[in-house]
Amino acid sequence: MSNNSSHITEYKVLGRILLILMFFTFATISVTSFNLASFTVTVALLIAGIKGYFVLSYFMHLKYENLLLRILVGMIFVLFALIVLITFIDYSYR
Amino acid sequence: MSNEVNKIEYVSYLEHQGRFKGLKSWIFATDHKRIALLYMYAIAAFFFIGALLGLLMRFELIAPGETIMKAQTYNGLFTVHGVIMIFMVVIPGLSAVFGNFFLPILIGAKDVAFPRLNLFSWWIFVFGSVLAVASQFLKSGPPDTGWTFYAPYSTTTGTSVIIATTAAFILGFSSILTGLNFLVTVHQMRAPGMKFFNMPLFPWAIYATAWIQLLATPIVGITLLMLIAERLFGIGFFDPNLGGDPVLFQHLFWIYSHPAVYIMILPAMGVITEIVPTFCQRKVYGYKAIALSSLAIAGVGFLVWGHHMYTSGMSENARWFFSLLTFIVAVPSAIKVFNWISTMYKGSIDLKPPFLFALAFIFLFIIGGTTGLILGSVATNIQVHDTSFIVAHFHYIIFGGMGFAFFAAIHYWLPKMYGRLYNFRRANIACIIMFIGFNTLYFPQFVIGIQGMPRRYFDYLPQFQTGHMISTIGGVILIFGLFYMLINLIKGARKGPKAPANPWNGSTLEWQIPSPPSLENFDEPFEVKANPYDYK
Amino acid sequence: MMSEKVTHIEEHRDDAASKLGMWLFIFTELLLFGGLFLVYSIYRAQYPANFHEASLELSVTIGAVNTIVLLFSSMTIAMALTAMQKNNKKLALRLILVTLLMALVFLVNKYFEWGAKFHHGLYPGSDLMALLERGHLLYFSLYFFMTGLHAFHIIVGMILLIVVYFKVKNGSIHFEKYFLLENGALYWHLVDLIWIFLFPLMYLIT
Amino acid sequence: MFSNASNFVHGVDKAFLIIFGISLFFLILLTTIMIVFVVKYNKKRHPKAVQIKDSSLLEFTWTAIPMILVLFMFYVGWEGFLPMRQAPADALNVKVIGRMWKWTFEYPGKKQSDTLVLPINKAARMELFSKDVIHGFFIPTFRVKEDVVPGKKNYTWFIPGELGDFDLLCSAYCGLSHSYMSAVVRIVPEDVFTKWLAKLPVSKVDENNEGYKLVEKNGCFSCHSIDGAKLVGPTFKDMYGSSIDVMTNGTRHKITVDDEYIKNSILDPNKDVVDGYAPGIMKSYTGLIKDKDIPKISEYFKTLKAK
Ligand code: HEA
Ligand code: HEA
Ligand code: HEC
Ligand code: CUA
Ligand SMILES: [Cu+2]
Repeated sequence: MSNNSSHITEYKVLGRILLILMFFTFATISVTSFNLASFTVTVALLIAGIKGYFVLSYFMHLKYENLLLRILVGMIFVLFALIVLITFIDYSYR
Repeated sequence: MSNEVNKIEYVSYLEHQGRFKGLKSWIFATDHKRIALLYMYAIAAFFFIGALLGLLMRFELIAPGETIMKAQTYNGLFTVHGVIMIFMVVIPGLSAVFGNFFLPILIGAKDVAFPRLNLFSWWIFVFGSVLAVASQFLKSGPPDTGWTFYAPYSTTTGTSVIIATTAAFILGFSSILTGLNFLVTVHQMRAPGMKFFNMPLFPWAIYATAWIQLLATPIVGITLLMLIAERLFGIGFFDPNLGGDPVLFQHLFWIYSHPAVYIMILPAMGVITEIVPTFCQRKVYGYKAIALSSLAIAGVGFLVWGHHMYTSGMSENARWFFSLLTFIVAVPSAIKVFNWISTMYKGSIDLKPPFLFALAFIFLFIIGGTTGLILGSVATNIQVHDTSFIVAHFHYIIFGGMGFAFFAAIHYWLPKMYGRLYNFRRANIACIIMFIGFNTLYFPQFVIGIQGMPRRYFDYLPQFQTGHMISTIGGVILIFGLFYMLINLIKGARKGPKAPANPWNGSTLEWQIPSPPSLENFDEPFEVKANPYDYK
Repeated sequence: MMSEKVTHIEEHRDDAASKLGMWLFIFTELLLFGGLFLVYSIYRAQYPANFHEASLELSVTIGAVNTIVLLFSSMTIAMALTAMQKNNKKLALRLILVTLLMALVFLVNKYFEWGAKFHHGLYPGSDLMALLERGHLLYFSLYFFMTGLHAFHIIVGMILLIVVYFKVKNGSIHFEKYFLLENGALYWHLVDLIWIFLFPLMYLIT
Repeated sequence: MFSNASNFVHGVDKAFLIIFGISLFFLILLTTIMIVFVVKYNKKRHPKAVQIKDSSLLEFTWTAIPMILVLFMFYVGWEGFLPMRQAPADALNVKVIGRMWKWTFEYPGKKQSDTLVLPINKAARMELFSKDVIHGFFIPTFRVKEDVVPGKKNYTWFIPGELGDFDLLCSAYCGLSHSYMSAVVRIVPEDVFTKWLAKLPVSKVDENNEGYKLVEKNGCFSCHSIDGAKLVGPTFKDMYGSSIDVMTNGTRHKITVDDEYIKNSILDPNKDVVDGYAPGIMKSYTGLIKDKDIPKISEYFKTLKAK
């Protein structure tokens, strides 16, 4: 009857996700304390991206949502990335 | 009562008795049709105010020198004129009025997904609008920045910029909520069995528009918030004195405001796409091409904002990039025009008022659109940027495009909305007068623009006087047409002859239900057809 | 296949619709912050050295603690949803409370962090701010604005969760109809998500 | 065919002609087709509509042709624009200073002029500076326009090709007297230019006075004169110590100009508004001028009193 074919995420899974997230948090802190020059931003953002992926997929149940919504969420990030990139076409060539 | 369970008696939404009576039954209505009318009345009122300000500007410009007002007043006028017209008239315009009324009907739903949110959006809209109009009368004087609020002028001028930007922020919120509501409606409320490609094209246009509303508006929201914070707390973002970068403001502003112009025009194109087939008695030509071109415009439209900034000192690479994309986004518009005209081929054309307005729309839109190409090309933009050529371009495409589409829509759907007909001959005459007035008003501005008449000029060099004078005369003609049309419409809506359910022999879903519709639109079950233009 | 008859008034598809609505709303929030991240990245690219120096003013420890607090609260609210789905009302209520508590901890931390800055005369519009180098000035402007806006979202999220708490308590959210809790949780995760990006960008600049 | 007012006219006007040409072609073509259809397939003459199937080939054609045309138009526009960003290295450098609502042109050697005088047929490079808000450096006849953005370096250049006077306008909206922010561009033969430049006096400013520096830096002189002329705001000459009428919340009263009043006028100019002037024109300088600097300005105003 109810059409949200709800997936129930077990407590255990959630707990494990938290551990992963914590691990990555410490990873960023320790990575950025070394000086990897211009790579640090990239690494920091990459790690933040991975963390974001876990939050979106498990905490926000995106993994179990329909394909459409998953595509839409992806598109938002792509759109934002495009906007930033295009703005940089101006700023990096001045 | 008990033996009437299966037989629902027809009561039009205009007469339906809900929880409230009188005025309250309107301003607290959650019925999408009543909300649509609420929007229409509010927008018409603001349109009237905005247009009056426009006319005052025209009288000021009839001759060089100070004619009827001071420079400061003039600067306030075009700002408030721009803010009212953009944020309060054309951005909500078609989607909030006709989208609200006909989107649910055309997809076979009884209302939008969140009726109460819908009402809430209207209230926010009214609140924001009142604030915007109030900024005109506050002690520190009307805001004088232009509707673009460019920093650092806007962060330093002494006028009530904060109120105006707050108003724009609130209006943006209303726009987001409307867009959100329509998106969910289209995704969740389609009649069972109706697929996306079984929807008529007006819902498609509204759907594409709603995406822009949802995704672009937050950016201007945050930009205006930053501006407000800069003025209130001296947080530096855009004012070079506080460390900021004024050009970045322009980027952020246009990241929203360019897509916003497609918020204005997409529903207008949707309306035309409904009207043309009906009065040609043909199925629309190139259904898929039109549907997909709406999405293409919405998508690519996000990436061309920089064409408003060619002279701002952007890098050369950015200039060619934006120019190229601007030209590419013009193509889907061209596709639509070609499909409309092909729909007329071998049709059986009935020159009723909605169709006449639609023809005027196509003509004016071509002029507005192709002058957009002049602007999109970097070399020519250098000459006409910030001149009255721009003013002419966007009045052609906004007023000539979206405005005439609005008029077409009201003439098309008024019989359904009020259940009455207006006088066709008078409506046609009004259309012709407005068409003439419109061209007289704005065409000269192209000419003086190329010759170098800057915009936002309170006073000007004598060589531009002829152009300005013709233009003002055109404004007066236009007003006569507008009033003539308005009176005819009001008379029709109140006392006109009763309209049948399907006065135009139309083939979309809304003509299958009585005029005016009942509260829940569909009292009788209907069958979903594969082709949305097959309901007859 | 096209001829399903549509009977009068279809049943309300509340939950699916409101979940989609919530997601769309989250999109707008993401782009709202997106605008700020854009400004941030432009200025950071222009004044990398200044941004690095200025970021040293912030305590990585406080930032890290707050990150963990938020991550933890994100988990507890997700668990509250699981509890609700399993019809364990009592546990759900407790977990919501824990989440709220974590939110409070976050805010208190933030309060001390901001307070220390104010104490040193570092706040928007202060004389000290005006003397700073351009890049420093921009960094702190962004810092106050972004974390301020984020804190505002925390407060909104808390209000939302308090409402949800009472709705669970009085039974209007129950194990067959819990989309309000689900939406509240979604919003809370959004707040967390934004912080995940704010933290390295504000605190860990080299 | 094209005027020779500057070296850009050719490229720009060519782009105009080509784009207008294509536009006009489509406008006339499509309008004619529309009218023909409306007449030919009118209900009376053509009572039964004929349904026609969509054709992918047709859709493809009218996507491809405009696509080619727009790419062509883009190219023409870009070609006309490109030289505008390629200033030759030996160009004459002129610093253009835009401030509310006046243009000043500074030639090498700190020589300032209100008229932009340039030698014919010689490349001139304009370094654009703004003292306050964004202005637009616009010479219509030359097809030259570039924004003057505060806090950013920007430039434009051109080679004037005709003798005479031309209008220089401010194209970017910059407040009250935006429409009066114009200047004259005078193109003269090379020898005339050299003589003129030699005679142009080096700008002399009372550079030692602290107060003067502040007033100059904040652009007060665009609205206030020191010679008694009434510009946008009242003159500073003889202002200090005089007694004037001001409006406060709509009521008129007399006030003596002293240190306190000057401080208020700078930080909250719209509270007491000098009679005869509109409120909202002068902005508050809170945050821009520091409190401790205001007495210096007062001191400077004292020096403007007639002895
Ligand atoms: C409804 C609103 C609307 C719409 C739809 C458009 C549509 C377009 N606009 Fe316009 N524009 C505005 C509203 C709008 N504009 C406003 C308000 C401003 C000024 C803002 C301000 O500064 O205050 C502005 C300013 C503006 C500028 C900046 C000018 C400047 O300040 O320097 C530019 C530059 O590229 C531009 C370009 C275009 C283009 C290329 C299109 C295209 O989408 C047009 C596409 C349409 C067609 C091309 C016509 C149909 C096609 C044919 C007839 C077939 C033939 C065509 C081909 C062969 C391609 N517009
Ligand atoms: C929807 C958009 C819209 C519309 C319809 C109009 C309509 C008009 N505008 Fe427009 N205008 C803008 C949007 C619009 N404008 C914007 C965005 C700007 C830029 C601002 C800026 O620079 O910041 C601008 C700027 C602008 C300028 C340039 C100012 C300058 O740069 O110096 C001028 C000058 O002539 C002008 C004049 C007019 C005139 C005479 C009308 C007339 O067409 C109006 C005549 C109509 C009437 C008087 C109608 C009376 C009303 C009724 C009878 C009610 C009917 C209601 C219903 C049927 C619903 N406008
Ligand atoms: C945009 C134009 C403008 C600028 C720039 C401007 N002023 Fe004014 N000023 C005015 C106007 C108009 C008035 C009269 C109305 C009023 O009192 O607000 C005025 C009034 C004053 C008065 C009171 C004059 C009197 O006769 O009593 C003082 C003092 C003053 N300004 C100082 C300054 C200083 C110092 C600056 C620069 C830091 C400055 N102004 C910049 C427009 C300007
Ligand atoms: Cu200076 Cu307009
Ligand atoms: Cu645009």
